[in-house]
Amino acid sequence: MKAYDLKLLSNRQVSARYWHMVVDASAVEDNVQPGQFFNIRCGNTYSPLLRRPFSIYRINKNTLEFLYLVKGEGTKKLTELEKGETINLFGPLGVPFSLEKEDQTILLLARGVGIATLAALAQEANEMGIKTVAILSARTRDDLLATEALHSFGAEVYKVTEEEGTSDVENVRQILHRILDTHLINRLFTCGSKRLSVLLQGIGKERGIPGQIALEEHMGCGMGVCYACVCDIQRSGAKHSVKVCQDGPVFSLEEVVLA
Amino acid sequence: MKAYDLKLLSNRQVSARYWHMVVDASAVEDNVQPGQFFNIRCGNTYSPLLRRPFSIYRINKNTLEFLYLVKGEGTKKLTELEKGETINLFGPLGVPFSLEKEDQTILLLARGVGIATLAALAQEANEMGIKTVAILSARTRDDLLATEALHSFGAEVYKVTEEEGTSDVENVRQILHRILDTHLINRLFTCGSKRLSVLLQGIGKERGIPGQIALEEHMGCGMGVCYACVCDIQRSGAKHSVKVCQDGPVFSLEEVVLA
Amino acid sequence: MTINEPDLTVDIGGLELQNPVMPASGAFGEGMDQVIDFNLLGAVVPKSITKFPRGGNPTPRVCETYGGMINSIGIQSKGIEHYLNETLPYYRKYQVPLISSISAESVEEFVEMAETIEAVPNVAALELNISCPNLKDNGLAFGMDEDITYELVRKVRGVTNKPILTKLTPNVTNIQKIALAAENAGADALVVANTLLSMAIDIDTWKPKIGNVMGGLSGPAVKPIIVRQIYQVHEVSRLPIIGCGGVMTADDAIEMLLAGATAVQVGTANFVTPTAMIDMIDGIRKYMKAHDLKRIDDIVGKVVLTNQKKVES
Amino acid sequence: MTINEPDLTVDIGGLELQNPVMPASGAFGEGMDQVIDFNLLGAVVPKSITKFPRGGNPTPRVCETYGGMINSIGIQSKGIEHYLNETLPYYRKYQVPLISSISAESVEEFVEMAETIEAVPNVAALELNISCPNLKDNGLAFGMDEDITYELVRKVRGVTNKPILTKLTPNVTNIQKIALAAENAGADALVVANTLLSMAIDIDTWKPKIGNVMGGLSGPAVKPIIVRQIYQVHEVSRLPIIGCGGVMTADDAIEMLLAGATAVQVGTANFVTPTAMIDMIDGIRKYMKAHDLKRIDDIVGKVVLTNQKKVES
Ligand SMILES: Cc1cc2nc3c(=O)[nH]c(=O)nc-3n(C[C@H](O)[C@H](O)[C@H](O)COP(=O)(O)OP(=O)(O)OC[C@H]3O[C@@H](n4cnc5c(N)ncnc54)[C@H](O)[C@@H]3O)c2cc1C
Ligand SMILES: Cc1cc2nc3c(=O)[nH]c(=O)nc-3n(C[C@H](O)[C@H](O)[C@H](O)COP(=O)(O)OP(=O)(O)OC[C@H]3O[C@@H](n4cnc5c(N)ncnc54)[C@H](O)[C@@H]3O)c2cc1C
Ligand SMILES: Cc1cc2nc3c(=O)[nH]c(=O)nc-3n(C[C@H](O)[C@H](O)[C@H](O)COP(=O)(O)O)c2cc1C
Ligand SMILES: Cc1cc2nc3c(=O)[nH]c(=O)nc-3n(C[C@H](O)[C@H](O)[C@H](O)COP(=O)(O)O)c2cc1C
Ligand code: FES
Ligand code: FES
Repeated sequence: MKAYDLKLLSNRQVSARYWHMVVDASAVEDNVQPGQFFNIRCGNTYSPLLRRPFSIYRINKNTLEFLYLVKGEGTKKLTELEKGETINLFGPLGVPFSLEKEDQTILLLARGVGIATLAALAQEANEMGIKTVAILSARTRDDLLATEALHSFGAEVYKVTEEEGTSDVENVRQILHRILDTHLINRLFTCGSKRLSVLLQGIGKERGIPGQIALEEHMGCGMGVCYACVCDIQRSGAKHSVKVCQDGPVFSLEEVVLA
Repeated sequence: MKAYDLKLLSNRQVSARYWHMVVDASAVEDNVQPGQFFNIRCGNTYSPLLRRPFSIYRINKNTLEFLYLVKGEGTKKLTELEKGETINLFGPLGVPFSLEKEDQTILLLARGVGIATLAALAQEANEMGIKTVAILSARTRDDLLATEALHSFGAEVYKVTEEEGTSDVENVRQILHRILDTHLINRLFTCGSKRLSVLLQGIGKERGIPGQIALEEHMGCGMGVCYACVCDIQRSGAKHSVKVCQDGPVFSLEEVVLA
Repeated sequence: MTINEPDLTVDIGGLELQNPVMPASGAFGEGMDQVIDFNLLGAVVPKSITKFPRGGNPTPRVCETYGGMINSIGIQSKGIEHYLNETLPYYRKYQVPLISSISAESVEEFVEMAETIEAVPNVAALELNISCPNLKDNGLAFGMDEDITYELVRKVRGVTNKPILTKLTPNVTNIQKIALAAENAGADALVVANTLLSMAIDIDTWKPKIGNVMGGLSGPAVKPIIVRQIYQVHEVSRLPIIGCGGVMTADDAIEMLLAGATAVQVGTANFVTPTAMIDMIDGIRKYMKAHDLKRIDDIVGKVVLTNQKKVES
Repeated sequence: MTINEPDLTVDIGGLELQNPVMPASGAFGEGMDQVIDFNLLGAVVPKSITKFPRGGNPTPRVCETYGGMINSIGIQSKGIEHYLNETLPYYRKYQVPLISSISAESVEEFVEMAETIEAVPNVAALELNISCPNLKDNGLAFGMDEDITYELVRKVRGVTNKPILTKLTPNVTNIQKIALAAENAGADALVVANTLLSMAIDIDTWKPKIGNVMGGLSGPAVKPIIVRQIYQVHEVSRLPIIGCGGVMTADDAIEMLLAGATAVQVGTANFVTPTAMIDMIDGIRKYMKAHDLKRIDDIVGKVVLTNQKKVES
């Protein structure tokens, strides 16, 4: 991990609420892996003061891509940055997803910006010859951004949205069971929705399929020193406090406490 | 006075330390006069928080011009604004210079940014058929910005600079006396230097020539409510506290206390 | 279809205001009448007045810090005579209530000034500025002491029937105690709060950026401290609170109302945006419509603490 | 031609530091060793430790305000056992002094912890965190009371020969009195100061932005308040002061030195710029060269007050 001043190669709006950003990452020394994130300085003033964490959306040879939802002051400032400008990214941070060579097929359940986080994993799975089945959930069809990217990684994609009235938990449960009944899924991955994570955690337990989840929490330092970003893990019968930025953001789906 | 959102028609560097800005002033309802100023918001964040006061450098039919020295955060932010962007100017504020129809020749003694303040006066004098003799003082020749503008107003211009070793008070005193000996000067005007103002105040008293001075002080409100910008005036034997933003920035040179 | 306009009126210790937005003393004055219509405000609050004329402090009297400004004006004042003869008559043309902020050097002087003003019909309420950092005493102010606050308010209460607003200082260990002292002594409302005693030094000249060395911090930087103090005072006192410190927008005003304020005072924002108070009143109205809120009371102190497991710090 | 490098060393109550820049407790930790070389710092200060393991407060534990951040972590801690067995041994590989910040629920617990740490050779000094806003008592802290501060420091003094740094809270009416209480009780240095108790409310959800309702404000917004407190403490106390609160750059550090600090602690800046402390040390060195200053002492408390006519406020 390191704070890098990287050149913005592109930063453009891709839907009503989402933007896509590409930076020149040739200076990044560390190996960047799916599930990890960068803590990004949005502008160069003290307003916003804190960095904002963003998952890596796509990892390429000399570039990194991020997909972000415009939410508040920080992400708004990000949209103001233009191609050619410099942006300060601190990372890569956190524990990545882990795939096993033996995995044949994995299932991704992503909602909203969680799609960005899981897209990088689908890319890696594809490179490892692992097949991906993905359920993407979003408010509108317009927000289902990474569909094409996922298709290009050979993923089988199911889409549900509020707009179409298909994104309720009950419907997702049925789709999940249908997939699990018809595919031999080795590993589950989820990101972006508490309700869907609870659902997947339950089904994973029922069916004995291990899973991983990428969590979000408000962060101070992003490097494990401030204890801002804690959550609870249930392990060997006891609750443990862990840090999302350092011990995560990827945790075992079985262990995470989704209270 | 009013806070106007005006369009920036031009904002460019004119020397190592100075910038020149032109705004579309067709929306400005009030009559703008030399010596008055606008309190300008530098950017649209709370950093800098307070507005910055700038004299009007040139008053044209539909535009206003400002000449500013890049000093600290506020003026630095100003330089970042680009043509076509909107800038918020509060004004016109303060009491202007006053010329009398009977005046035949006036003398301006300006130093640094004070040149900007007095340039608008030379313009008005020219329009009223009054001749201007100006002594301009600056650190470098590069900083003697309005010379051409003054020439175009028919002014007789004397220039002194540190660079050339001609700007010491003694030399300016000699130039002043030479001018006053050879011209019939009706009124003295000064801005931009405490030392030179003290000099001119003395000579004005000696020779019984009335004068006016434009003062600077750190401001809060710019509209006479906060009492940040006070200075002292000596009138009928007693000291009075006055507000630079409202009672000034132009004061009688005889009355101002230059302690 | 008639849209029900929300009701913005508030009651400050018996004083009915048409809306909860008024200027903070010292950051408002006659000069502003060219920029905003005073009749649209909840109230007008001229600069704190002292008994005798005062010259105020050396310049520079203001400087900037990140997201804030420090001021040390020193309550420059033309004295109460001038106030009675010039300032108050000027405001007679406006229909909104006028609140007189008074500042004094001793309890007795406060009482004397309150008595003088009691006789003036167009003063709707008194604001006791017991909170200006008093540099004579290393920044100490009357409002830093519970007992003095009690005594001062009690004695003023004895000579006036006008509502008494007590303006607290934020520079205290326990603002709840001071608030209760003022309440028990008979104050009708509390202004929370004045400026935070501060200092800035120019690292080129090594001089303080304020002529008087220290001064009071205001502006966006202080808002979270003031919101906390409003919340704390609202926890213990039944008096209406006027939030003051860093209110720049309608959103800031609403945050203070949620914390427990019934109204807000606006200072620094007037310098940044001369129409800030008017914009704020519009903004509050829009917010109430959007959230289907009928009265200001539907917001006051309504911060939601349920589901908030209070864990020891 | 050899350029005379300025001497950045400082003496903090007998503790010699190679430069005046160290981390603020709670905003620094082992994870940062990948970003900066700890051996370049004046000292290392791990997060405040408590006697027993503590879970800390509900999330969100941090939020932003204009130019600042509020935190209410709740001193999540693995307890002193873990500290002795894991944390301190980790730091053994560094040559710079380690300052142990301790936090406790009672005077006795402070004493007990100080005794335990007294026995550890690689702890160079103790920092008493008597200032964390203690929400059990509505934000009150040990450091808000002169007598408790005196008693606490006195008792700790009785059990340790290590330099005692007392970290004051800024949330007090009179920081000079608390500083003197600590000095008289035997403290060797004062950290001025901890965070300012604050609150922020989300006007969409009406919930506090901090899980624990209130928290401590840090960052650029608070600097002018802290500079003032450093100046005030320096006026009355002979102890070295470590300035803390809003130091983001070398310029901020120098401003605090001018006000009277001998060193600074850096918290929030580490989150914004992980290399902030190293940049700051370089910046101070450059400033000293540019101004031909030989030693840090040439800056400490050197704010220029002459020509500053002190007029009553
Ligand atoms: C590990 C991780 C990976 C993430 N990856 C992505 C991504 O790839 N794309 C994307 O659009 N978003 C992602 N997020 C969420 C993103 O960090 C927030 O949306 C962003 O910080 C909002 O900043 P803001 O200033 O626009 O919004 P505001 O709401 O104004 O932010 C205010 C404060 O709250 C914090 N905050 C707000 N929402 C969140 C959140 N969901 N998680 C953590 N902190 C939050 C901000 O960091 C900031 O400190 C990720 C979050 C985490 C923790
Ligand atoms: C009536 C008046 C007219 C002026 N006209 C011009 C002009 O035409 N061109 C020009 O270049 N400058 C002019 N100035 C000075 C100009 O206002 C300052 O240079 C400017 O405010 C500096 O801002 P900054 O943020 O760049 O500098 P900083 O030094 O960072 O400013 C910090 C603070 O100090 C105040 N300040 C600093 N210097 C001055 C000063 N000399 N006078 C008043 N406040 C100051 C700023 O307003 C700000 O609040 C005028 C000042 C006044 C009072
Ligand atoms: C320039 C200036 C002058 C002030 N003068 C007074 C005053 O005379 N009396 C008073 O009670 N408060 C005075 N204050 C404090 C304000 O009334 C208000 O409490 C403070 O500025 C915080 O509010 P703000 O952040 O909205 O500015 C003054 C503030 C400023 C900025
Ligand atoms: C996330 C966080 C955690 C903190 N934890 C502690 C702590 O455990 N003990 C302590 O004495 N101060 C703690 N502080 C306060 C800092 O040490 C410091 O006093 C404060 O942040 C002001 O400095 P800054 O503006 O440089 O951040 C913490 C601050 C932050 C931001
Ligand atoms: S954000 Fe600081 S520990 Fe995770
Ligand atoms: S700047 Fe406020 S009175 Fe002049």
